[in-house]
Amino acid sequence: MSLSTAEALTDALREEARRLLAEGTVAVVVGWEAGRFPNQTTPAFISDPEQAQRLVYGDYCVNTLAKYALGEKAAGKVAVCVRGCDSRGINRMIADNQLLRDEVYLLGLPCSGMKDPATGSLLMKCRTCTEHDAVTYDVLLGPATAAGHDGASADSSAGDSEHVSDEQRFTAVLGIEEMAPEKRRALFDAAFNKCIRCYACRKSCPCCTCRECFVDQLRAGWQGKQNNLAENRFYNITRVFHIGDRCIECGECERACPMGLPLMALNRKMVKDLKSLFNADDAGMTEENSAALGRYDLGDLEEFM
Amino acid sequence: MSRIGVFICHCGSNIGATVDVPKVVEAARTLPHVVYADDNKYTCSDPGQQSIRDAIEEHDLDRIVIASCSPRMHELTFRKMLHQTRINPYLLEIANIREQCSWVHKDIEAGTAKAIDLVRMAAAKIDRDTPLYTTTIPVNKRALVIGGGIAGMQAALDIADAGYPVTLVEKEPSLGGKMVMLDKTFPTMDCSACICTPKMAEVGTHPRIEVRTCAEVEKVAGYVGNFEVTIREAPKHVDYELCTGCGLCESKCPTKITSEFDQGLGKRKAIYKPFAQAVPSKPTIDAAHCRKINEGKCGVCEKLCPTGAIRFDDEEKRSTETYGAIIVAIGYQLIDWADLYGEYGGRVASPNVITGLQFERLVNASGPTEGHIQRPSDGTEPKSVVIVKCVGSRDPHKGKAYCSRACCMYGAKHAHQYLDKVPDGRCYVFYMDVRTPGKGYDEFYMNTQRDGAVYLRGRVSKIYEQGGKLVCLGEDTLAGATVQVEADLVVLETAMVPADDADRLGSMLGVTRDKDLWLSEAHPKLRPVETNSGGVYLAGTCQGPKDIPDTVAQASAAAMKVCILFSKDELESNAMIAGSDVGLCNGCGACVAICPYQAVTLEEVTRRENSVMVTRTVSNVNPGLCQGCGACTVACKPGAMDLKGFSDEQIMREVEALCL
Amino acid sequence: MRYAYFPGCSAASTGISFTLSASYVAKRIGLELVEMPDWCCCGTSAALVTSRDLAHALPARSLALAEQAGLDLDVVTPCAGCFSSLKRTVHYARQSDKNRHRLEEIIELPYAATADVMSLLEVMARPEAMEPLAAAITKSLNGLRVASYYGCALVRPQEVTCFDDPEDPQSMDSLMELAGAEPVRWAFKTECCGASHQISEPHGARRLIARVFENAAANGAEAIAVACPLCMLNLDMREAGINESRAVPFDIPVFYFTELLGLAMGGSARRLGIDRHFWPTGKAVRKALAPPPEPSPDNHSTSELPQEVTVA
Amino acid sequence: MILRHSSLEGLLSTLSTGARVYVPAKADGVTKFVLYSSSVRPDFSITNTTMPPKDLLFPQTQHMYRYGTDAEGVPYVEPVHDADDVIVFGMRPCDVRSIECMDDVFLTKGFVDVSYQAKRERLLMVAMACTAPAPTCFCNSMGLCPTAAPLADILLRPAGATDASGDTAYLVEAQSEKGQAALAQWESYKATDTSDADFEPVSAAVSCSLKVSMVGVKDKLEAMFDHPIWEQLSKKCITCGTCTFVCPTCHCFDISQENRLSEGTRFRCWDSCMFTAYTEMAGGHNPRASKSARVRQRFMHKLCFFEQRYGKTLCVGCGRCVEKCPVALDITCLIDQIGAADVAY
Amino acid sequence: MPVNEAPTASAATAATAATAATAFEPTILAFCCHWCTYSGADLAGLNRMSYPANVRVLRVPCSGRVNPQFVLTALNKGCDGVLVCGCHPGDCHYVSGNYFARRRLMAFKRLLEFTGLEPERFQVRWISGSEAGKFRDTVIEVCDQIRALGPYRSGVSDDVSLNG
Repeated sequence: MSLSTAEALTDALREEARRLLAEGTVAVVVGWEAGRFPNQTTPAFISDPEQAQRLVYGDYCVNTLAKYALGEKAAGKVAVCVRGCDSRGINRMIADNQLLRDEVYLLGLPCSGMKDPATGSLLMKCRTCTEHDAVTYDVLLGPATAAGHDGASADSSAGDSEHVSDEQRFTAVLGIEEMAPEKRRALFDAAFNKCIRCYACRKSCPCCTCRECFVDQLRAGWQGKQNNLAENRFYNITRVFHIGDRCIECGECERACPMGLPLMALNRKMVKDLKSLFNADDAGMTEENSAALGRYDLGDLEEFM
Repeated sequence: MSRIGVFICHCGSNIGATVDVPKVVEAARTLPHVVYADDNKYTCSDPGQQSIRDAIEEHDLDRIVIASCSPRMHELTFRKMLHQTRINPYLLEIANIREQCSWVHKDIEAGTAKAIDLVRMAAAKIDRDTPLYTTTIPVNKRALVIGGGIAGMQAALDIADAGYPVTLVEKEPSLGGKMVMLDKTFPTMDCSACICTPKMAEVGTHPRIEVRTCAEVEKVAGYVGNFEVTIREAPKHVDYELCTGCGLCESKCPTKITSEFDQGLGKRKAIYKPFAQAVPSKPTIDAAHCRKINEGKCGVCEKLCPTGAIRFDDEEKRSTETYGAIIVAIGYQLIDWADLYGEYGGRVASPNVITGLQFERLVNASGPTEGHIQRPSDGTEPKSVVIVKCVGSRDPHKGKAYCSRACCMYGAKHAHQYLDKVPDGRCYVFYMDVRTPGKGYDEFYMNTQRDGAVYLRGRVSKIYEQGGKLVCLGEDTLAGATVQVEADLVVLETAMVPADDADRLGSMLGVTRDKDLWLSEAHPKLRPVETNSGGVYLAGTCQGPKDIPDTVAQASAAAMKVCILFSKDELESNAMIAGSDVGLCNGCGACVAICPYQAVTLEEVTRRENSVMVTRTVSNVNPGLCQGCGACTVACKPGAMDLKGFSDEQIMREVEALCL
Repeated sequence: MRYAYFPGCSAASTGISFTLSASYVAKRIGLELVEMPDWCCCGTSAALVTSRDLAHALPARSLALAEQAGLDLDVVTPCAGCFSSLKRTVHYARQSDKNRHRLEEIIELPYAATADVMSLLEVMARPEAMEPLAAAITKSLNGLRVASYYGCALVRPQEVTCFDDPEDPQSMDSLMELAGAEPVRWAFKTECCGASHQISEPHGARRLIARVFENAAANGAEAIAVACPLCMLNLDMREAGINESRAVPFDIPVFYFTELLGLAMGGSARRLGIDRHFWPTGKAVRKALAPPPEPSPDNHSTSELPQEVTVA
Repeated sequence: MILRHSSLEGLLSTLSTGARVYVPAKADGVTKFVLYSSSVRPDFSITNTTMPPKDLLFPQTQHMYRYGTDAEGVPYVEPVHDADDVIVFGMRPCDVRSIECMDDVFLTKGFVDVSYQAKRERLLMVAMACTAPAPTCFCNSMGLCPTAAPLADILLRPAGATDASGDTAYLVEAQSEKGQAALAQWESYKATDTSDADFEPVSAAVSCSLKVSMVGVKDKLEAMFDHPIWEQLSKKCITCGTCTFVCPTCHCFDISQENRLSEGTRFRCWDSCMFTAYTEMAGGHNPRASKSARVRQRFMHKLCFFEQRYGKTLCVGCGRCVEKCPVALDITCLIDQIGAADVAY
Repeated sequence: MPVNEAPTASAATAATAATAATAFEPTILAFCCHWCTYSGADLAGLNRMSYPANVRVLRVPCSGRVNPQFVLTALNKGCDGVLVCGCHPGDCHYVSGNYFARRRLMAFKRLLEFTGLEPERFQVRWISGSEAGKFRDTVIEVCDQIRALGPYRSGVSDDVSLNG
C-alpha cells in the first residue's frame, strides 16, 4: 500500500482505538507497534487510550493477531485489528466454541499483503492469500482492497488479479503431487528431520486451541518425546490432520517456523483434498463450523472399494 | 501392578492341531505382569471354567486373558463366569486363536508364532483395562405417541390397554389422520369411516389415553426411559370443559373457507369441526380466518354459544412432561405433483385433474358432493375418467425413485368405485406395473378389470385441456403405440412422501432419515420398528409407504416394544461407553456433532484448575444414550474423549505388543 | 450487451427472416453481436446419431477458435438446434477435465470452455435486454393473441439448458406481453413439431404439426411466435398442406418472436423479413398494427401502416 | 601461524580423517554446523548459524541408558556411551562463550553430567573471530569481544587478503594445550611464504551495532519478581520453544523413556521453560501456569539467576532469538525496558 | 463345510522366525470392526479358508473408532502395513461410523501418500460379516503387495542431529 494510505490507516486506527478505550467499549486493543529494527513490527496490546498512538499499520504487520483474543478476553472486550486472515481466525475460534463474537470488537483493515521487513518482498503466506480483507468486522477502517496484493505484480509467483486462483493457491501442493513417491518421501523426510519440535506452528495456529496438545499428553505409545524422524513425522502429520479441515490458511505456522518446514504445503494438501472430495467450504469465512471431517454425505466419493 | 492370568484353550484339537499350545503357555509366562499361565482342553466347559476360578483364587489374579475361540462366541460366557469371582467381568480379554489363527493357518510354526503374538497383544491390552460398570436408568412408564392417525391410535390403544398411560399428540383439530378421509378400504370395500371412527371414539374416551389436538412436539430432551418432552398446543379458542359440541356456532358462522379435510373440494366455517365424526367432537376457531379475531367484528358464535365456551383471547399452551418411550406415527403426505409435473398442467392445471385423495372425498357420501362423482369445474358427471398411477413414484427424474406401495390398489379401488357409480362411464388406468401382493388384492384388481376398467401399460406424457375435455397423451407399451385418451376427469395417484415434520422430528429425536427423508428403522429386517435412538419407535407410514393393514400391524408391534420396555423398572446401560476428560476437553463440540445417538452434550462445569475456580464448557456423555461406537474419540482433537474398553491407550498397547 | 454470435447454417437461407428481424431488434436495444471466426456446422441431431464425439467436437471447434481469437464473450445463437448442440458441448466439457481434454485431442486445439452459450431468446428475456426493449417498443401489438411456441430444444434437457421451465416456459410470453400482445395459455409450448421426421415419416410427423396448430387454435391464438428456424419452416411451410385435409382450415400465421418485437418497434414487414413467409401474415399484422380505437380510423391511420406490407 | 583460505579444504579433509569435524554451512535451507565431508561447502561468513553448536555436547535426544530383565529374569542397566572425537571448526566467539556457560552447568559445583563430560573432553573448539557482526548481534553488550574467544582451543582471526586473488589469510593461534597439540596436524597447510608479522589480524574494534546496557540489570531484576512488567511483556509471547531451542545456552531437558515389554531406554530431550508442561506436576498443579510466569522465568534465568549462581549472564548476545522469535519479543528491548523500569535497587 | 485352499503359493508362506533370515515377511496390522469384518474373519476361519499368518487382527467396535494416529503409531512401532476394515457404507452398526471413517481415512491416506508413503502400506476395505472370501483375498493381496515392497523404514532409530 502507498505510504499515504498506510499513514491514513494508522491515524484512523489510533483514533478508533483511543475512542474505544476512552469510552470503555473495550478493555484492550490488539494491534501492531514498531519494533527495534527498520520496518519491523511486533504485536501491541494497548489498554490506555493515551498509548493508542503507539499503534501502526502498514506493509510490515506480519503477525496474524486472531489468537491473542483468547488470552486477552479475560480482562474484558478485546478489540482486534483484523484483515482477511485475522478475521477468519476469529471466525474459526468462534466456530470451535473458544470465543464468543461478543467478546471481541473487530477493527477491519484493508490488506494488500505484508512484506518481509528484512527483504521487502511479499511474505510467502500473503502470495497465496485468497481473502485480503476482513470477512467480519465491527468497524471498517479504510476502503476494501480493490486490486490484489501490491507486491503481486512485482512478483511473478503471485497473480495480479483480485483473486488468487485455486491453481495458484495450490501450486506448491500440485508441484509435490507431481513428484515421484520416492522424491516426495525424500522431501518430507528432510523436512521432518529439520523439525526441532519447538511447536511454534501449533502455538501460532488459531485452530490449535486444545488445553493440552496431544504431544504433551503422556499416553503410552501416543507421541514419543524423542526428536527422531519417526516421531517428528508423527507430530507433523498429526498436526495437519488435527487442523486440516479447519485450516484458515493464514500461513502463520509456516511463517513462525524457525526451520522453514513446508507446513502450508501439508495444510493445503488437506484443504485441497477436502475441497475436491467433499466440496468442503473454505474455513473461517463464517462463524459456522463446517469442518468437513465432522460431517459426511451418503454419496461421498469412495476411494477404497 | 496388575496380576494377569493367561488361559490357553486347546479346543480339543481345533486349536491344538495347528498351534503348539504348551509353547504358547510358556511364552505367556514371560510376559510382563503375567503371574500365571496354563492350558485347558475345553476352557468353555464347566471344568474349564472351574479351573480358571480356582486359579484366580490361588494366584490372586486380578484380570485374565483367555486365548480361545472368537470373542463373538464366548466373551459373554466368560464374563458371566467372572461374575461369580471377585474380578470385574470387563477385566477379560480374549485372544482369538481359533477362527483367526488355528483354522486359517496350516503351518504349525507360523500358527504358534501368531498365537503368541495375539496373546501378547491381549495381555498388553488387559494391563490397561479398568473395571467397568453398567449403570441403571429408571424407566418412566408413560408413553408419548406422536400422530393421531390410524397408526398412532392403534399404538396408543394397545399400550393403554396393557395398563400404561399414554399421551397422544395430534396437530390437526381431530384424530383420524388420512384414513378417515378415505371412502372405502380395499380390498374388502368396507367403509373407512365405519372402521376408523370407532377407534377414534375409543381413543377419545380411554381412561389411560390423554388426547391433545392442535398440538405439536416442540422439544425433546433426555433418553430412553426419561424423555423430557415439551408439547405446544395451539389455541382452540373454545373452552372444551364447557363446550357440549352442540354445533350451533358452526352452523351460524358467516365465514366460509376451503376445507382442508375435503382436500379443497368443499367448504367449512371459521369455527368448525373438520368433519362430522371428529374426535374430540368439539369445534375449533381457525384464528387466521375468524372475523372477530382479525377484524374485531362478528362474534356470532360467542353470542350464540349456550355455555359461553368461546374464548377469542385463548393463547398457546406449553407443557413439559416426562415419558419413558416415544412412538412416532406422523404418517405421510402426498407429493406436490403440480410443482413437478408441468406436463400435466402444473400450477395452472385444469381443476378436473385431481389427486386420489380428492377423489376419495368426491366419492364419499359425506363429502362435498355427497358421494356423487362430479367434475370440479362444472359439477357434471364425468363420462370418462383416466387414472394415472405412479405420479411421483418410481420416477427418479421428477419425483421419487421408490414405489409408494398402496397406489396400485387404491387406483384399482377408484376405478371400481367410478364404474360402480357411473355404469355407462369409461375408465382408463395408465400403469407401469400392477403390484398387488396382499390378501385378496390381486382378486380385487382382476375384478376391477372385469368391471370394465381399461388398463393401459405406459406413462402419460401430457395432459391438456382442449374443447372442454382433458386430452391425455400416453403410451401403450403393450401395443407399442402412442395413445390419446380424452377424459372428463383425471385422477392422479400421487406418491406418498414424508410428512413435513419428519425431518424436524427426526433430528430432534435422533432418528436418522433416509435419502427421501423417511424415518429410518434400526435394522431393515430384524428391528423394523425400533430406531437408533433407544426408546423411540416407528409406526405406520412415517417409516415408509404402506397400506392400512401393514400400518396397523406395525403400530401394534411398536406398542409391544414399548410394553416390553415398560415391563422393567430399570434399564441397564452399556458399560463400554465413551467418557470425556474434563481437564482436557476444550468444549469445541466436535463430539456433539458427530454422535449418531445425541449422547454427547455440552455443559458448564466449575472446577478448580491451578488453584483457581474456573467455569468452562465441556462435553458430557449420557450413559443411557451412548452405544460405544467411539466415533467421538477420533473427532476429539484434544484427546479428551476416550472409549472405555477400547481406550486409545489400550489400542496403542496392543499395537506396540504386536510389533515386538 | 456484447456477445459472440454463432449464426448457424439457416441464418442466411431458410431462416433469413430471423436474421433480419433479430439484427433489426438487436440494433435498437444496443445488443452487439460479434460473429465468431470460421464457425462451422454445429452438427445438430445428424451428428448426434452418428457419433457422440463428432457431436461434441463440431461445436467445440467453433468455440475453441473463438477462444483462440481472444473473443472473450459469451456466445449467442438464434437457432434452437445450434443452441442445443453448443450448450451440450459446453456442459460436457465442463463436466470434467477428462472430457475437455478428450475434445482438445480431437479438435487439436486448446479449449477452456470458459464461454457460456445462450439462445437469442434467453438473451432478450434477460433484465438488461428487457429494459431497452421496453424503451424501444413504440407501438403496442394491440392485444394480438400470440401463442408462444418454444419447441423441443430450447428448454430441454433442463440440466443442460438451465433455461426456463421445461413444461411451461414463460420467457417468450413475457416478451410478447411487453410488445403489447396477449400471450395465450396453451398446452403445446414445448411439444415436438416433428421437423426432423417430415421427410422420412411424413404421415406421423404431419400429425405433430397439426396438433400444435389445433391446440393453439383451441385456445384462441391469432398467431404463433417461434424462436427456432426449423420450427418456423416446418409450421409455416406446411400449414397449407395440412389444411388440405381439414374441413375447417387453420389460419394462424407463424412469426419469429423477433419479427413481432420488430413490428412493435415500428419496423416494416420487409425490413423484418415477414414478407418472405409462406402463410399469409397480413391479417395478423393488420390487427397488430391497427390504430388505437380513440382517434378516427381514417386516412392518417393508414399512413402508419407500413407501405411495404404485402399479403402473399 | 598463517593459514590461507584456499588451504582450508585440505586441512578440513585431513582433520576429518581422525575426528568428526563440524563446519558452518547451509543444509536443507537451515544454517548449522554440518559434519564435514567433501560434499559439504563450509561457509565461514555466516554470522550466526540458525542452530547453535550446543547439541554436539548436549543432543536434543540423548540416550542415557538401557534397562530390562535378561533371560534369567535378572534386571540390568546398561549406560549408553557414544562420545567421539569432535572438532567444531569456525565457532563464533559467542558460541564459544555459550560452551563456557554449559560447562558451568554440567561440570561444576559438584554436579558432573557424565555424558556431557564424555563429549566435552573429546571436543576441540576452533573459533573464528567475527569481522562483520549481524544487525541482531549484541555480544559486546554481554561482555564479549567479537574477535576474541578465550575458551577456544584454537582461534582463527581473518587478517585480510594475502595476494591479488583475494585469498584471505587467517592468523592461527593455539589458546590451550589441547589446541597446541592439535596444531601439529595443521603444519603442512600453513602458509610458508609469509609470516605472522606480515598481517594485522582483524581488530578488536570490530563491534556490534546493536547495543544495550546491562548496568544494574541483575540487581534490578532481583527486586522485580512481582513487577507488573512481566504481565505486559509476556502478552505477545505465544509460548513456543523457538527462543530456547535456538539459544546456545538454554540447557533444560526432560527425561523420558521408551518401554517395550520388559526392556526400555531412558533418554533425555530438550525441554523449554516456555512450555506449559515444563513445570507441570503429577497431580496437575503447575507453579508456572501463566504465560507471564514462564516468560519471567526465562529472562530471570538468563539475566539474573544464572549470574547469581555462576557469576555470568546466560545470554551471550548471539541474537538468534531476536531473529527467530515469531512475534519479535526481543531480549534487547526487554533489557532496555528493565533498565527504564522505576525500581529501587 | 467347504475347505478352501489358498489360491496362490506365496500366500501359503507364513511369517516365521525360522524363515525370516532368508525372506522378508511383513508384519501387517488389521483394524477390524467388531460387527462386520471381524465376523467376516471369523467366518473365514469357520470355513477353514487359508491365508498368510502375517496379519494380526485388532478388534475395534467400529471403523469410526480408528484414529489415524493409530496408523502412524503402528508404522512407527514396526508394522510394515496397516489395513483398516469396516462395514460397507450404509451397513454401520452405529449408523454413521463408517461414513465418518471413510472421509477421515480417505483424507488421511492421501496425506500419507503425499508425504511419500507407498499406497499399499495403508489400505482401507469394506468387508461384511458374510464376505469371508473377500477377507481372505484382501489379506493375501495386501500381504503380497507389502512383501514386495520390503520392510517399512520409519526412522524411529534415526535420532535427529540438529547439527550434522
